[in-house]
Amino acid sequence: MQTIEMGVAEITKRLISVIEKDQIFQNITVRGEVSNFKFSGPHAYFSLKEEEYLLNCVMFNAIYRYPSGVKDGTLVKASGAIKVYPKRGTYQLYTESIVEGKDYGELYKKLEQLKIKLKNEGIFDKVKKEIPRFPKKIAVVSSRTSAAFHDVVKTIKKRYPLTTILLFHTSVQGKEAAAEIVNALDAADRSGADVVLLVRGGGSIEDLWNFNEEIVVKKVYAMKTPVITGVGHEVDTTLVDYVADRRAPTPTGAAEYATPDLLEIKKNIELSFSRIVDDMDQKIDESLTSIERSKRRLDFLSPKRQISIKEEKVYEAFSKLKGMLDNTTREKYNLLLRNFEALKHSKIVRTIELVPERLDSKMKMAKQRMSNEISQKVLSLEKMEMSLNAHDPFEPLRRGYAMVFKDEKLVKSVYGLKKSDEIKLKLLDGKILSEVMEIEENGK
Amino acid sequence: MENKKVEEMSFEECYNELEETLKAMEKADVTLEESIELFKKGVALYKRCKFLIDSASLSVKEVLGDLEKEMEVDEDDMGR
Amino acid sequence: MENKKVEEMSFEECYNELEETLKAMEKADVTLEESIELFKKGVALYKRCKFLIDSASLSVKEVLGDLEKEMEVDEDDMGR
Amino acid sequence: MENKKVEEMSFEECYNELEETLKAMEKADVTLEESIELFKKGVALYKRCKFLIDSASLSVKEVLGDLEKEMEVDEDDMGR
Amino acid sequence: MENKKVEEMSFEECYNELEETLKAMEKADVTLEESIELFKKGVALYKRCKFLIDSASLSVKEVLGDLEKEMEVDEDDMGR
Amino acid sequence: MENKKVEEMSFEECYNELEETLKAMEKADVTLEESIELFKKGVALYKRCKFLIDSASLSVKEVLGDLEKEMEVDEDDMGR
Amino acid sequence: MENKKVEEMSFEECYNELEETLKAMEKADVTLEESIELFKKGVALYKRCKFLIDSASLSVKEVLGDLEKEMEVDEDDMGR
Repeated sequence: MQTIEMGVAEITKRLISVIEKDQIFQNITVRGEVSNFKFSGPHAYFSLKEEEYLLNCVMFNAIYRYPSGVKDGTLVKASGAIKVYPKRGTYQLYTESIVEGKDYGELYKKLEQLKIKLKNEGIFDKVKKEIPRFPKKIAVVSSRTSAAFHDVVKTIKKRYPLTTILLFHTSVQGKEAAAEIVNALDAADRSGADVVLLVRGGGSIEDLWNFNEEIVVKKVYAMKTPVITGVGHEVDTTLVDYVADRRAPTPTGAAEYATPDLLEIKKNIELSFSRIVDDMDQKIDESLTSIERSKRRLDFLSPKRQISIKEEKVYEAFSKLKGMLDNTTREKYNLLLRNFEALKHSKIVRTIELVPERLDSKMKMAKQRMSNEISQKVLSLEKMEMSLNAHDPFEPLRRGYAMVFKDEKLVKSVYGLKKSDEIKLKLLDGKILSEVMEIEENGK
Repeated sequence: MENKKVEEMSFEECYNELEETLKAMEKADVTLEESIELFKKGVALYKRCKFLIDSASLSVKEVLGDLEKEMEVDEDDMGR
Repeated sequence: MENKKVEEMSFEECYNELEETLKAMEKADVTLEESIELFKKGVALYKRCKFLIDSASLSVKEVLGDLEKEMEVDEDDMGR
Repeated sequence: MENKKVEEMSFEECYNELEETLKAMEKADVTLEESIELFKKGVALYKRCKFLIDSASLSVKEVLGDLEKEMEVDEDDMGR
Repeated sequence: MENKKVEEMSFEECYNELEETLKAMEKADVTLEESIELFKKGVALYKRCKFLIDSASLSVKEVLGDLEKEMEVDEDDMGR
Repeated sequence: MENKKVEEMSFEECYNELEETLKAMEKADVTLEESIELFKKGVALYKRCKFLIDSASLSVKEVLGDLEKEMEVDEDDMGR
Repeated sequence: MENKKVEEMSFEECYNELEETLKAMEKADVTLEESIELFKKGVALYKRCKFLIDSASLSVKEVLGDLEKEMEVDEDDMGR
C-alpha cells in the first residue's frame, strides 16, 4: 500500500477535525485520580490517572472555580472537552468543572477482584453469538417504567416495526434486583425471542452494581439467545458487557443493534427491485443486440452474394464454352476453305488450263516445220530447174539454128554423110525429115 | 426455501430471497428464460416486502409468567 | 441439439444454434445447397430468438404495468 | 461422377462438370464430333446450373421477404 | 482408312484424307488419270467435311436457339 | 513403247511420244519421207493428247462448277 | 546408185542426182551430145523431185485439213 505523505500542519489539522467531530469528546465527564496538580497563574494543570492510563488536563481560571479539596490522589469527575493542542502535539481535557468523587475505592476493588476471577474462569472468552438481522421477537429485560425501556420501544418502532417486543419486567436496582434480573433473563431465553436486550439507564457505580453481580454475569454468559447489553451511558462499563454478544453504549444503542433500519431496508429493497428491473432490461437489450448482430451477419452471409458470384462464374463458363466452340468451328472452317482453294488451284486444274495451249503450240511448230521444209525443197527445186534450163543444149535453135541428126545421132561434120542419106533437121518449132542431096566440103 | 409460496414468506425470507434473486440474475450464465422467471419472482418478492413493510405495526407485549399482555405504547406518553 | 425442433428451443439454445449456423456459413467450402439450407435455418432461428425476446419484453412490460397499477391503488389506499 | 444424371446433380457437381467440359474442349486433339457433344453437354450443365441458381435466388428472396414482412408487423405490434 | 466410305467418315478422318489427297495430287509423277481421280476424291471429301461442319454449326445454333427461348421463358416465369 | 497403238496410250505416254516425235523432226538428216511420217505421227499424238486433256478438263470443270454452285448456296444459307 | 531407176528414187536420192547432173552439165568440155544426154536426165530427175514434193505437200495439207475439221467439230462439241 502506498504511504500517504503530509506535513505536520496537515496531519495535526486532520487529528483536530477527527476529534472535534466526535460529540462525545466535546462534552465528556472523565473519572480518575488527580496527580501532578499545580497552578500556573490562575490556571491549573494536572493529570487524571486510572491504572496505568493518564490524561493531561487544563483548567483555565481554576482559582475561581475549582473545589478546594482537590489535590493529588483525590478521585474526581472532570467535565469538559478533549482538544488537541497543536503547538505541542498533545491532546488534553479542557476542564470546565471538577466534582470531587465519592470514595468508591471499596466497590472498585471488589469489581476488580470479580473481574479477575471471572477472567480466570474464562467467562470473558465467550464466543459471541450472531445477532439475527431481522428479529421477529425482541425480548427486553428491563423495568416496565424505565426510560431505558421506553427508549428501546421508541427506537424499534421507528426503525423496525415489523417485529414484536416482549417485555420481561424486572427491578434493576436494589439488593433483590440481581436475582430478579436472572429470572427475567431466564424467562426471556425461553420465550423464543431472537434477541434479548438487557437495558438500564445511566447511574452511579452503585446504581449499576447489579450488572456486575456474578450471578447476572454468569446468566448472561449461559444465555442461548444472543444478548445485547445497553447499561448506563457511553462511559459506563459493567461486567455483563464483557459477556454480552454485543455491547451497546446506551439502551437506544442496544435497540439499534437489535434491529435493522427500515429506511435502509426500504432503500435496499428498492435498490434490489430496480436492479432486477435493470438486469432484466439489460438482459433483453443484450439478447436483442446479440441477435441483431447475428441478423446483420446473417444478412451479410446470406447466399445472395454467393449466388451472384456463382451466377457470374456460370455465365462466364458458358460464354467460354460458346467462344471455344465458335473458335473450333471457325478454325476448322478456315482450314477447310484453304483446302477448297488448294483444290481449286491444284495441279490438275493448272494442267488442264496450261496443257492444251502447250499442245497447240507444239502442233503449230510441227506444222511450221513441215511447211518450211516443203517450201524450202520447192525453192531448191526451182533453182535446179533454172540452172537446168540455163544449160539447155537446144537453146541455139531459138536463134534460127538447126540441128542435124542421122540415125538419132547429132551430125557435126559432113564427113560420114553420103548422098541420099536420110537426115532429120531439128528446128525450134519442129523437125524436117530430109535427104542428103549434095555434100560440099568447106574450102573446096 | 425455494418452494415456499411468496405470500407465505416472512419478511426476512422475502428480503433474503429478493437478494438471492438479484444475485442469481447477475450471474453471468443466466439464460433469458431463467432471467424472466427470476424477474417475475423478484417482482413478487418486492411486492410482498413492500406489503409487509407498509402493513407493519409494532406489537409490544409484557410477559408475565405464562401470560402475554398487550401493552399500549403511546408515544406522547413516552415523550421524555 | 441438432435434432430439437426450433419451436421447442430455448433462447440460448436457439442463439447458440444461430451462431453455429453463422459459423458454418462462413466456411469457405460450403456448397450452394448447404448455404441455402443454412440460411433458411439461420432465419428460422433468428425469428425464434426474436419471438422469444419480444415475448420476454412483453411479459416484463405486463408485469411492470400490473405492478404500477397496484402501487397506485396501494398509495391511494394508504392515503399518503 | 460422370455417370450421374445432370438433373440429379448438385450445383457444385454441375459446375465442376462444366469446368471439366471446358477443359476437355480446350484439348488440342478434340474432334469436331467430340466438340459438339461436349458443347451440348456443356449447355445442359449450364442450364442446370442456371436453374439451381435461379431457384436458390428465389428461395432466398422468399425467406428474406417473409422475414422483412414479419419484422414490420412486429414493429407495428410493439409500437416502439 | 482408305477403305472407309466417305459418307461414313468423321470430320477429322475426312479432313486428314483430304490433306493426304491434296498432297498426292501435287506429286510430280502423278498421271493425268490419277490426278482426275484424286481431284474427284478430294472434292467428295471436301463436300463431306463441309457438310459435317455445316451440320455441326446448325445443331449448335439450334441448341443455342432453344436455350435462349428457354431462358426468356424462365426469366418471364421468374418475374425479374 | 514405239509399238503401242496411239489409241491405247495414256496421256503422259502420248505427250512424251509427241515431244520425241517433234525432236526427231528437228534432226538434220531426216528425209522428206521420214518427215512426213513423223508429222503424221505427231498429228495423231496431238489429237490423242488433245482428246485426253479435253476429257479431263471437262470432268474437272464439271466437278468444280458443281462445287462452286454449292458454295454459293451455302454462303447464302450461312448468311455470314 | 547410178543404176537405180529414177522412178524408184527417194526425194533425197533424186535431188542429189539432179545436183550431180547439173554439175556435169556445167563442165566446159562437155560435148553437145553429152549435154543433151545430161539435160534429158536432169529433166527426168527434176520431174521426179517435183512429183515427190508435190505429193508430200498434198499429203500434209490433207492431214492438216482433216485435223482442222476434226478440231472444229470438237470445239463445237465442247460448246465453248
